[in-house]
Amino acid sequence: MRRVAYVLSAAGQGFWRNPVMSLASTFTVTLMLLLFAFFLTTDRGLQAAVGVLESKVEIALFIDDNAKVSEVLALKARIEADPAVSRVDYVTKEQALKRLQDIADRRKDFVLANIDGNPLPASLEVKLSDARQAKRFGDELRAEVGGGVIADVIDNPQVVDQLLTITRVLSVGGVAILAMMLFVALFVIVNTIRIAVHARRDEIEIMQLVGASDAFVRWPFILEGMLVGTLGAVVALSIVFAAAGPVTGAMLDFLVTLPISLGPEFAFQLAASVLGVALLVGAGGATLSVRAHLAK
Amino acid sequence: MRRVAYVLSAAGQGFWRNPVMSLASTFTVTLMLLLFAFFLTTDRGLQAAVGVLESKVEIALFIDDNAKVSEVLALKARIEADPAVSRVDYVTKEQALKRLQDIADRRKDFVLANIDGNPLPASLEVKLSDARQAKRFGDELRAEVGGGVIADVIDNPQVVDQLLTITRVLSVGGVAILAMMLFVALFVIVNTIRIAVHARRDEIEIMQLVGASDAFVRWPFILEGMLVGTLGAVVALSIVFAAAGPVTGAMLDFLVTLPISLGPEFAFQLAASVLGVALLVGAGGATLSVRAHLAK
Amino acid sequence: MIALDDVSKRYPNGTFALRDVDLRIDSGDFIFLVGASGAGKSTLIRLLIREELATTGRVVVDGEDVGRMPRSRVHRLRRKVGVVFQDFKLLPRKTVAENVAFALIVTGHEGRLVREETERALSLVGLTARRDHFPSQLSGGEQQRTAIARALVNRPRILIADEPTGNLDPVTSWEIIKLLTRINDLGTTLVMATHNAEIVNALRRRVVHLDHGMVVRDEREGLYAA
Amino acid sequence: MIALDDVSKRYPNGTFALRDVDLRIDSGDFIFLVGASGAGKSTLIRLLIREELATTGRVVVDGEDVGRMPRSRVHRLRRKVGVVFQDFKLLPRKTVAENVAFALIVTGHEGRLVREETERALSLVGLTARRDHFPSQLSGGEQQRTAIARALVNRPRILIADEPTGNLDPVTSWEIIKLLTRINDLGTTLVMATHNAEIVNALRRRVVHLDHGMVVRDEREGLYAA
Ligand SMILES: Nc1ncnc2c1ncn2[C@@H]1O[C@H](COP(=O)(O)OP(=O)(O)OP(=O)(O)O)[C@@H](O)[C@H]1O
Ligand SMILES: Nc1ncnc2c1ncn2[C@@H]1O[C@H](COP(=O)(O)OP(=O)(O)OP(=O)(O)O)[C@@H](O)[C@H]1O
Ligand SMILES: [Mg+2]
Ligand SMILES: [Mg+2]
Repeated sequence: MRRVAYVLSAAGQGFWRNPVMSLASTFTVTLMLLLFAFFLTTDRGLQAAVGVLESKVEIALFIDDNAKVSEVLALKARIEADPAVSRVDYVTKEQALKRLQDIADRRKDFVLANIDGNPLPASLEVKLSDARQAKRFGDELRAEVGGGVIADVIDNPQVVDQLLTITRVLSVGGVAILAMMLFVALFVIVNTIRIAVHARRDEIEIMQLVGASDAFVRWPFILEGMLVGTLGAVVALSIVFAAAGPVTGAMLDFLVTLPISLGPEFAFQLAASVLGVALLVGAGGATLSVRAHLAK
Repeated sequence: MRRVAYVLSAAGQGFWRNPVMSLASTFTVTLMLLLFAFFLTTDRGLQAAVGVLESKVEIALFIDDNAKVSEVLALKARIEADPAVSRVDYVTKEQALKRLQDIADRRKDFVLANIDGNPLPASLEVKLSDARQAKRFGDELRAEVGGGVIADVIDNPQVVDQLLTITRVLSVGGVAILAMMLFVALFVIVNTIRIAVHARRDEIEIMQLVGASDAFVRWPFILEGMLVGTLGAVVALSIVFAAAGPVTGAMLDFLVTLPISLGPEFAFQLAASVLGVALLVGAGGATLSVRAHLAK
Repeated sequence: MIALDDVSKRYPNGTFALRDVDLRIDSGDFIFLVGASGAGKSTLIRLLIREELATTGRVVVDGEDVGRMPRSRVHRLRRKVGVVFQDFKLLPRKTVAENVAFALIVTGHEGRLVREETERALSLVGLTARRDHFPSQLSGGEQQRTAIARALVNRPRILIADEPTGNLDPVTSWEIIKLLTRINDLGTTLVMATHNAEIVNALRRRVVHLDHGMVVRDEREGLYAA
Repeated sequence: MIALDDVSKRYPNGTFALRDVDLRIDSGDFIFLVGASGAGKSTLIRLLIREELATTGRVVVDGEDVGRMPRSRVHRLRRKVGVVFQDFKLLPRKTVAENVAFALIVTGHEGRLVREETERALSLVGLTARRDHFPSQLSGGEQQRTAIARALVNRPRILIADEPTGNLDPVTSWEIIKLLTRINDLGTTLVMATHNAEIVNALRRRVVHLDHGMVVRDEREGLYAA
């Protein structure tokens, strides 16, 4: 017990009796954690945006006029069972004609001549949950064209392709940036603590000369590193949560067509990961640097 | 002359006789500069992508069948004079019909009945250089509908709206991130150098006690800071330029629909800004921290 | 208790600080280490607590071969040996009392005992009034006395003092020497490197004289100079 | 040359280090500052070079009021005064030669002159062989001699030495004292804080005795103790 009390008070002393160094380290840690939180949040936001965009990917299956209702329903059930599919809608011949007329009414470049009967086929409109499966899915069904049920398969047009390219870049890029940021943040924090410990190598040496074991020397430094990490995390999270409200508001105004918002569950995850990273890196950085001095 | 030689050699000594500290600082500076270069490049890339995407924004004006050729040409000239417009194409009635037939051939959901004559109007297709002007521009022309020349104004559909939202977010966000990164990078570098100088406050004090003027104490530290900055910049730029080839290749593979590449001019700008930032911050950080110790 | 067998020490930069030193110090001995500046006194002391390793030869302290000892046992050796360092080696961010208490805390002592023993050691060297000063707030002699208090606070079996009176006035010096003599009388082995001829000549204890790293004289009841 | 008028020094933590000190030192004087550990000798020296400011009273060095001097002139004062600090204050990342040369370089000297004067000072204190060592590679006495060499290398008009022989053997001590006496004979004002009674008694110069921050004795041709 007393031992623990000693280690804690020694860590506190180390921090407070060297305020310039400790506060500079804490500030650096805060900034790196802010960056980390920022990218974690952006990455989540991007993933959500990618989800929204990808859910718009659609494939249309035209149904042979001679297909039986039971065949169509079986096809629908089969498609619905595919894990890449999020939703299937049946569009009757009448609905299709109505749509065409609506389009023609809105766009002057299509003029419908008098139509005898209904030349349009019925269709199944498939929304995919995973846009990257679109090609595989379309190809599979296209193989069935002419089999008596599916008359044709139409993929979404090229604009969606562009959307997908962008979202894919964003999401892969987001993960890459996140990984890079994580590495940079960790490294900078470790480096900062290493410099701070290095500046106190004389102290470490004296402690050893007076008979302190390695563990005895190491623990106060490790705790001090964790203290720096924790303080940094607390400051960073305070800033993040204070800024969250206004920023989300501004984003929602801005992103009317892509309404994304991250819930309280994410806030908790964010706080936990920032704190976890801070503690781990604070303790790890201090351990590494003290060890380097102890080994000698 | 000798004075300069002394300052230079003292700066070099300060760096090399304290290698752990100097290398840790240099490494931190390198990482922050890498981040800075990365965001500068990303920001440029995003701006280019936004340009590409925005150039796709189009507005179609349908021409009244009774309009005179001179009126149409006057309208075209007027539109071309608008600074938001990048290009105007005249599409004749025949070209429009041909297009409709092409679409009908590709899409089974449009069936063209026998057409008597050509019901399609001629049109002007306007490409905007500044997509944010699309609404203003469209509204202005829409006010002229029914005036004998313009039969109707059609904006691009909602998919382009989404594209625009994304690109706008990316470009505003890019600038915001760039500013934030710059701040963080500068601050971390200043902090690192401050810690390194703080660790040597005893040296500064001794120099002063032996009769060194403030300037005499300050200059070697400032130069040492610049040395750290320069080394960091050189390492960071080496990494950036070594990685540039492969990364650009991968990006081009990936971004087939958005071919963006940054030229040698940008490489020069990048190198200049990274080096400039490094020198400024190295010198500034050292000056600030030495001054803090001198003032006492 | 302490034995050096044919010990030489060459520092990495090439300086020979000790050459073929043979020395045997029995439990309870009181020995003065004398010699000109740079003769190797501090180096010899560093070898005893493995602050440095001998280049050749064997250093034995309390039955253990100091050079062959695994790193993980070094701190135990150092706890048995109280050292007053020539440059004091005080922890700059701990107060006088904390510096002294530190030597007790590292050995696992706690609470009241630490406080009591610390106060006892501080009053022995006359520093009770300075207990809450930081080293930078002490005079040279006060720093030296803090180092002395730390070295003896945990009643080590071996006490080594490297020039412990260099910053003390004669009166205080004599008080410290009387204190060390008393501690030696109670059985503690004492090694003291010093330039203080007056003290050496007055006490007439064993004198080991180093010159350029070699033992040139080893006398019972010796004088500072031959 | 040096005048203290009714000077008191109270450190921020409340310790009174000097009380109502009046002292006048003429150009070319040689004065010993004696007194027990903690009496205020080093504090008095710190006031002379404005390492600390007097709490009350006036300190005049070479005609200038040290306490009122603008910060930008302090370095000029310090160049006129060579100081051997009690804790040496060597630059850890400069070699012996570089440490000594530093005192010349700050005054704007350059090149060959710096090298020659540095070697002269090093040979005066007997450290030529150690010129390329770093302070951490020196014995205590060698560090002290480096500090002495640095203090006298630019032939200052005032030389202040705080316990300059604390880590030196008697022979080396006497050589240093003879050196300082010679320098004083050439006109340099000399202030030396010391605990070395033998030297004070042998030289019989002016002795200023401090006790708890007060001047209790000021004798021409004095002895270490009254
Ligand atoms: N920075 C400081 N803050 C607080 N008290 C101090 C400070 N420096 C010195 N003191 C106190 O002032 C008193 C005088 O100190 P000073 O160093 O002048 O003594 P000294 O005569 O040089 O002693 P010694 O012979 O031991 O070197 C001492 O009691 C010391 O504790
Ligand atoms: N770390 C080191 N690296 C290189 N040489 C060293 C080192 N430490 C000491 N020396 C050299 O070894 C020699 C002996 O040094 P030591 O400190 O043992 O002398 P000493 O007898 O204690 O002298 P003093 O009385 O001046 O303290 C000296 O010449 C010194 O220059
Ligand atoms: Mg020694
Ligand atoms: Mg003193």
